[in-house]
Amino acid sequence: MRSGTLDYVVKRVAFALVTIFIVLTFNFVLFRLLPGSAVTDLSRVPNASPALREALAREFGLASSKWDQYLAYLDQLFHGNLGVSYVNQQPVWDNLRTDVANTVPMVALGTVVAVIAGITSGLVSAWRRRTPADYLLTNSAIAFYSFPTQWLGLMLIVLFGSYLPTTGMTTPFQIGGSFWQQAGDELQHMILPSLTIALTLYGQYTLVVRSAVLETLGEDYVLTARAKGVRTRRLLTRHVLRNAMLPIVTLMGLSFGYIVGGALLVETVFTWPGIGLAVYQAVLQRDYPMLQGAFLLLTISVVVFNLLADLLYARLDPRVSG
Amino acid sequence: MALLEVRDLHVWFALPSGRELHAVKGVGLDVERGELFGLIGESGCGKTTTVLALMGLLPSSASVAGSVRVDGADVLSGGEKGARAHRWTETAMVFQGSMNAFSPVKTIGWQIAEPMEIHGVASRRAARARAGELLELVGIPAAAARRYPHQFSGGMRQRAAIAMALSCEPKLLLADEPTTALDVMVQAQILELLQRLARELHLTVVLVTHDLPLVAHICDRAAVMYGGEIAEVAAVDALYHESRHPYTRMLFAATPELLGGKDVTSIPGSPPRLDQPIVGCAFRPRCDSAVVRCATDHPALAEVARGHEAACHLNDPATGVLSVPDAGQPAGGAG
Amino acid sequence: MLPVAALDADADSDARTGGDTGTGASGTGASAGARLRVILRGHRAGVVGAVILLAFTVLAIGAPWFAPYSTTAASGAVFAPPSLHHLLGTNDGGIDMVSLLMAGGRISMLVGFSCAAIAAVPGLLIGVLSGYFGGVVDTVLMRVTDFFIVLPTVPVMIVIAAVWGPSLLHLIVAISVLLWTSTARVIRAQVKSLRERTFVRRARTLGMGNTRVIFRHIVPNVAPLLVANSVVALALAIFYETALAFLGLGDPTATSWGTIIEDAFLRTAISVGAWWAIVPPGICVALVVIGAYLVGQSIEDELNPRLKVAHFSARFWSFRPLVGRGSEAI
Amino acid sequence: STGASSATLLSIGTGYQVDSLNPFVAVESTSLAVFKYTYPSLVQYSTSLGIVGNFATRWSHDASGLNWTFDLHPDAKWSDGKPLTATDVAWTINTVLKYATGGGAQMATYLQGVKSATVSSPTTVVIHLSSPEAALLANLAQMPILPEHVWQKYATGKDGANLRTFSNSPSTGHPDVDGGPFICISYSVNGVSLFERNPDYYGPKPTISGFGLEYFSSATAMVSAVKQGKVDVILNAPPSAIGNLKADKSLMVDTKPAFNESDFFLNDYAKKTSDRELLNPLVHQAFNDAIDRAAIAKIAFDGDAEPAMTPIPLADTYWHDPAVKPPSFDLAKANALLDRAGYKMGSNGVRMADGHPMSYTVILATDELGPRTRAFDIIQSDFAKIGVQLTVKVTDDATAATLELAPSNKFNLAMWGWTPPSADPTFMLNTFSCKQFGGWSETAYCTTEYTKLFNEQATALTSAKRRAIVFQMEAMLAKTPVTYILVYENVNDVWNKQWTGFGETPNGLFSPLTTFGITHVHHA
Amino acid sequence: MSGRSGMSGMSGPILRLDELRTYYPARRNLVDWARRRPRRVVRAVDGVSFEVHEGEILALVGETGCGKTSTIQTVVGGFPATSGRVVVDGRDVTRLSGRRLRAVRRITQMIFQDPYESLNPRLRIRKAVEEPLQVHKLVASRSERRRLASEALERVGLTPAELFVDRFPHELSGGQRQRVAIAAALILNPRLLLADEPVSMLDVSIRAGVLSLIDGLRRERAMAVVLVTHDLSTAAHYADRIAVMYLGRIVEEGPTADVLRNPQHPYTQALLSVVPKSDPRDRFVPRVLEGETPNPANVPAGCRFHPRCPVATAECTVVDPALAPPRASRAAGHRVACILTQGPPPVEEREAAGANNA
Ligand SMILES: Nc1ncnc2c1ncn2[C@@H]1O[C@H](COP(=O)(O)OP(=O)(O)OP(=O)(O)O)[C@@H](O)[C@H]1O
Ligand SMILES: Nc1ncnc2c1ncn2[C@@H]1O[C@H](COP(=O)(O)OP(=O)(O)OP(=O)(O)O)[C@@H](O)[C@H]1O
Ligand SMILES: [Mg+2]
Ligand SMILES: [Mg+2]
Repeated sequence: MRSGTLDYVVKRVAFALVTIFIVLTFNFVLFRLLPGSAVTDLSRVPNASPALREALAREFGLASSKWDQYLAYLDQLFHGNLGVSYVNQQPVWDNLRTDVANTVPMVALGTVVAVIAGITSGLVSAWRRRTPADYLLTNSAIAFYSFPTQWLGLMLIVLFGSYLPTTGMTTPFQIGGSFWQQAGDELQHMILPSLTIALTLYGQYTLVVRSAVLETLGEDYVLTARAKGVRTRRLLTRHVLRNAMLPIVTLMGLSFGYIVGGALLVETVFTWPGIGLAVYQAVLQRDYPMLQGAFLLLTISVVVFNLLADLLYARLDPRVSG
Repeated sequence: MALLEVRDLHVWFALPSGRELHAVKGVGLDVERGELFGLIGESGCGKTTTVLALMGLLPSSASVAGSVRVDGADVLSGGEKGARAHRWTETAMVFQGSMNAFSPVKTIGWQIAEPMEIHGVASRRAARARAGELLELVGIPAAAARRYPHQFSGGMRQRAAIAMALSCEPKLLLADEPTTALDVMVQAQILELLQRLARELHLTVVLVTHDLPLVAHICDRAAVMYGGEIAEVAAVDALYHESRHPYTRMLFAATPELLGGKDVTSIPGSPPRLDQPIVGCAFRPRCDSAVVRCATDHPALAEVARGHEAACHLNDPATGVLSVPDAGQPAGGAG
Repeated sequence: MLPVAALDADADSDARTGGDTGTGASGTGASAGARLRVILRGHRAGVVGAVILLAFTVLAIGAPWFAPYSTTAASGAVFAPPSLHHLLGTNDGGIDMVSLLMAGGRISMLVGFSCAAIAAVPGLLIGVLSGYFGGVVDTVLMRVTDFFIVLPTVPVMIVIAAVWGPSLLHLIVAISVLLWTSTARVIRAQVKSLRERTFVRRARTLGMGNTRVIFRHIVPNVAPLLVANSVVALALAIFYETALAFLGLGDPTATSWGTIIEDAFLRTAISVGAWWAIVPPGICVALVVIGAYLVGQSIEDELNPRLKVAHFSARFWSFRPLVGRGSEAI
Repeated sequence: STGASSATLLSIGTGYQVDSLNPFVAVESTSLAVFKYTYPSLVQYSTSLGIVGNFATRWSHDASGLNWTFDLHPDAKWSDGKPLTATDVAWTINTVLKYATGGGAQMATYLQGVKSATVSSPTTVVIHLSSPEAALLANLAQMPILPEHVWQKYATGKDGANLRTFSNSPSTGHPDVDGGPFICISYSVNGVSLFERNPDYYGPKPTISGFGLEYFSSATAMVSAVKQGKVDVILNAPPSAIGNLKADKSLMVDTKPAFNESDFFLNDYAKKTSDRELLNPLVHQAFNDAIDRAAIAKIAFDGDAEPAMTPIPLADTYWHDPAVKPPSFDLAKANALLDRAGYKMGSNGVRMADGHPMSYTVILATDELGPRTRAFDIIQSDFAKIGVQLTVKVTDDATAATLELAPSNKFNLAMWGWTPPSADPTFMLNTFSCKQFGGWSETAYCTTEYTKLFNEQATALTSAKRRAIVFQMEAMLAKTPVTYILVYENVNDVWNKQWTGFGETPNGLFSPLTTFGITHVHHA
Repeated sequence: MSGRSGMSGMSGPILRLDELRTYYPARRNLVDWARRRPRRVVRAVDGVSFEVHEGEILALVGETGCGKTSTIQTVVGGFPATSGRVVVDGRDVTRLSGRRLRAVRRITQMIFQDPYESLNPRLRIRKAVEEPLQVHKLVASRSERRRLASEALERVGLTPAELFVDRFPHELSGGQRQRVAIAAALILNPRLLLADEPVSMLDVSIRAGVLSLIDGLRRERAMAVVLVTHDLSTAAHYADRIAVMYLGRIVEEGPTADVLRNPQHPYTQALLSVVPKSDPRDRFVPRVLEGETPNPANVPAGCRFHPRCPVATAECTVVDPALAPPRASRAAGHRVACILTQGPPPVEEREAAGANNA
């Protein structure tokens, strides 16, 4: 690794770490500044006496000073402990683990589809600039970009609800079945939620890719490549796309935060038992430890993805290494 | 038969407003094998457009008419696809902003080897080896092939661009202001290189520049362009000493000399707008010796001496006046 | 002496100023109106966008006067399909959808405009300070901005809205808090390049103070960019408002397009087939977002003329045989 | 949509999660219903809301009413084959009591007045009370009996906190140790939980092989699912979908008055320092007359509710006093009452009380906002006509609770709702007793007379006598109302007509009251 | 063209640089930081001294990156001087601040290379020209400001001014823009004009117009001009004196004719040899220097030119020569920084030079 690259990597990683630390603190502050403090919410316990509430408050460590709580919180986090859900008294991490496992394939499928479709159509519409194909692709991208995610999901239910499953991850009461049957079933359930994510992202990605490609098409090295006799396909992929990938990678890294938000809405619409739905439930139930844990997880994953995007950028762009 | 034969070349650009910009207006050129040919003119007069048209490299908004023959083969009539077959194997090009002529994410070696691979001139392996040799040829160590463009200085990039242009052993090399962005000393290095290569490889070179002295010393013949047209074509010596077009003459007069000590006078006004039709001679508004006829008649390029053509009514005996002051021996010379 | 009406026709000056030299209307003689017409012609999409935005703004402002029915009392049957009386039918409470959409637009546009306006302040401030002063100021401000950028927007808004409880004000603040980052970044980049532009350097060597340079030379030059970003922020705010409302974090006492979608969703408009209760609010949001996008994009295209050239595209130059002229020249 | 193996599997869609499988933790009514089906309880309700046996076959008490003896099913077994006996009953009761202020607090509410439990034989358990408790059986009907051999290791320490940390959910391949008609074999909060028939169940064997509960985060999806036959039953269909569902020939829509009620209430705290006009009985009556309950039921609740008055819901037929009727909506009368109270109408149309305008903020908790905000709109416009200006403040539940529940008591008016946990009137009546100040009393209503009656009914030994006292209390609350019960909501359970044999209750057909809801369901 | 510097020598120089140094801090990477290497610097200007007198044009020429821009930017305060003195009209601006500094700034004006960039695209021409007056709060009344602006525009050949004042920069050609920039610089009646490659972005055909304008103005108002250019022909044609810069230093300086006809420094000689001549018949034997443009972050020891010098000796690698009169030139003020050519001229030549000077 050249010293420039090392420089860059160390800086990016350090920044990611600092960001995560700030996120941790922000997270703590945000949740300790809530009105209707966590203690009052223990009034969920019917007929609770003040003594009991106090006991519970002690159990959740809410009685000590904020600073001690903060240290305890960091200590707990350091040991991988995100606290205990108010609602089901289970460690937040245990609750979230399955949720994350459910969310990842659905979101990943949608994102991958969106990336592939977005890059293709962005590339094609930039290359076919000012032709009917461009107008079609660009306008549909703008439309998909502008539809509210949850609304788009609902529309898909309207359109495809009778052909494809619209709720949950599996056919509820199908017991047994081979692994492949189950996988096929899960994939079927995944189609609509993933499609919703894919479509919203598709719009955004197409527009981003289109403008990145347009900008690249104006670069002199494209003219050079054309002068060299490079054919269309190679020119578009090796020269144009390869360079346009630089802004695209950065923007896609940034769009991870957007994906997380979209996943939340999509999971609510399709009752996909993932982390988004968990956040939704936690909001409804004021399950602050869950909300806090999920929020932390989401934020850190966004930071990590941005970091990965940055590192990928460094790999793609030799100029980074100075 | 000349290596490059251009006949009545026109290029129009469709503007967003719906209008058309007539950037090249009936240019005709003959460049002989092994010749170093210069194309001079002010900014915006259509030099780049002309050389791009020679390779069919125009943007989609352009439409072209006329014929371009390289080594007898028609480049333009087959459209982009037809033109592509001639690119780099017959005609190669060195661009002005060599800084940007290389993709920043690929190594120099890769980019030099690419045309050899895609034209089937050499296998991938051979192409890489050849890329190193080419770099050596232009005075860069072969090992530098593994480096990226941003790790090269401007001069090195320009040399690499030349190496890249030579990769498929083209017959014709088009160099569009190859030294404009460079420092004087580096410019001298590059010019020396071009001259050497032309000599050693029997290359035919078309050198586009707005720098008169440069053409004077590198090229054998040169064409002066004005407003999308050729104003004058001649051997460089004739251009300077027996110029038959006021524009050429005024252009020389506007160029300071290191030790000449002549008066330097600028050409008043600015070049014509090419998106509007021009009646008469395009240079008339700025010309110091325009006559009445210039306002109405468009002067055609005509032979005024052996191997010397000019598009000026003053050369026409019918105009009656033929007193072209010689820029080479300025009347009010150095004080 | 240069002729008065001289006008550069060279490609260089085109690229630099993003001007439309060659279109003929930018000359001295051209009136402002003609110039505007030329600009508008190059930005048809932007004009369409502006018209959409304007129309929705007018409808929002005029809602109390234009709305045909009350938005709190039933004026028809539950989920009555579109008819002459109710052009878009009624919702689950028998309330006229057209009236509801207009009232909803009022709140949604209010949220949009407020958020865009609020977010423009830190966006401009941080962008200008960071870009102009650079150094430590830049580092600190940009780290702060980066931090806000990596925060996942919707979850943060959820948390903030959940923390403070649902109200329009909280919603606006929650959305604005995260909306300024892209503006700040874009403006910073622009200011950074402006700062190195010769006319700014010239102003500084003239002895002009920083404040004056910023207000006279920097801000006017980033203003179009700020407008472009704010228009997009407006759309995003409306977009986020629907998301928060959908999650039950909107202001339940203020009808917005978001709460209309939420209501329709909660109250099963879809499963009973009442598409008219759920499709139109989504379309409204989409139209505003599209309008804003088109306007923003047009402004940016105008500012970034690099997009005007493409050295390569699916369409190629055309070969035009010369009719009647042949090769008589030469 | 389901394979052959699930032919007798009943799929149920619900909009409420099973929040936990641990009875010390769970609060959602879906969870409590699950416990009814997976754990034994001594007694339970019948679908007509009478108390019938469950694990207990017979019960009796001595003359003092302080010692109750329960005879239990013999030869009962837990699902892991271990014997299910009186020891488990006594252990559960004694453990809950031991940790009543710690981990057992939640279950302790079912053991009001209970002192201890003793085992007199493997099939006999005796429960000892400290004072007579009229609601004992109703309370016991809600209390799940847990397997001692599974739970005892969590009943440790000073506060029994571990009782709450045990997740009690089946891990793959290891079903829960259950003793009710069904065994939980898989569990997912936001997904599907599956329950299988318990072959060793002591009572009448379920007719279905099992059931599944699917959680829907969207009512839309839930309604679509039942329409498309993806689930057999949906619980609590939203009112707006009822018309459409009824039109579907394959579906049965069962609309029944439920225990749920929506209310509008004021702060009656006697020692409050501001807005004391709200303590004026004339105001209480005027407000009562100015609420258009019929309009609220029709418009806000889409007609899927009944106008209400007494806090004991209509569905609770035995305890609901039919004589206490909602007043007729009468703005003139309300205006007259306020005039009589001396609160003059100001020029701006708002009455002045003790020098300040009668202008109040109404606190609205966010849960189930839709109908309630519409109800507020109606009340607001009517109150404007009697010179009372209302504005709304929406808060989340926790904040609303903080504001409304004594001792903070920082509000004037509020809207919320109740769902009584059982058919016993104690819970609802209790919310108006003086000793609930600081507990469940929202209004801080407190009269010695009422409290006396409350104590009397709580210890009444015959239900007839108790009923008379309860009716007296309902009438009393109606006379100077501080809580205006607006409507009793309906419950709309929907099922596919290929099924029949559901046992419905006012809590719906999947309720914590009884095991008869779905145990005997079969194909039509 | 020689003989134009007749006005110098009457009073003190209007601009005097005295061992001026301008260093830019170089970015330090992590490895350097970890190894505690000292922060490196870019020695863009590394000990430059020269004088410019009233009515004189001094051309500053040299390769790209040799520090021309940095030098004049330091004079106008664009960059802080690291050491040395910048004396304008007898006052050292590196020690001035506040009002006194502004007074000096007022008489020092600058023209930038890029006419397309030097005007704010959103300001009308009038505003751009008036701006210096406003900044220095020289004229209170608006009408007076307008009058001065029109006057300045007409002075640079934009007549009638009314046709230009209300236009935006993009409505002007490059040459016109550069004239506007000059007008804006002239409105303060500067005594020193610093022009950083004022015509290199302009077309050959109109360069002469702008340069003649500057030339005319300095004659008419005895303005001193520092003309930065990389085009030796331009320098030859317009400057009274030429200073050749190499890697942050002036390596040769003297009257134009002397430097051109009798270059002493090997670098100057090489530089002159590569300038192509318009006449194809002129002898053109470029003596092209090998190697890359040098890097001011890494200045070689000894004579900074020695690595590229065709005639360098062993001594050159250790001795860093100062400017001194060359042995082989009798011209006054001709100085060179090369140990191989320095040295006192023969006595008779010195006398001749002295006589010439008087
Ligand atoms: N893609 C294009 N679309 C429209 N007009 C164009 C395009 N490219 C060039 N032109 C116009 O065509 C004319 C000739 O341009 P060209 O680039 O060939 O000039 P040039 O002589 O190479 O100038 P320079 O010295 O500035 O490179 C100019 O007026 C220019 O504005
Ligand atoms: N702000 C800066 N920070 C760091 N280094 C700089 C800065 N400005 C200039 N330099 C460096 O200082 C050296 C001298 O630059 P300067 O611009 O003065 O040269 P120049 O002679 O004007 O060159 P050119 O002919 O290209 O304009 C160069 O190596 C340049 O890279
Ligand atoms: Mg060109
Ligand atoms: Mg410079």
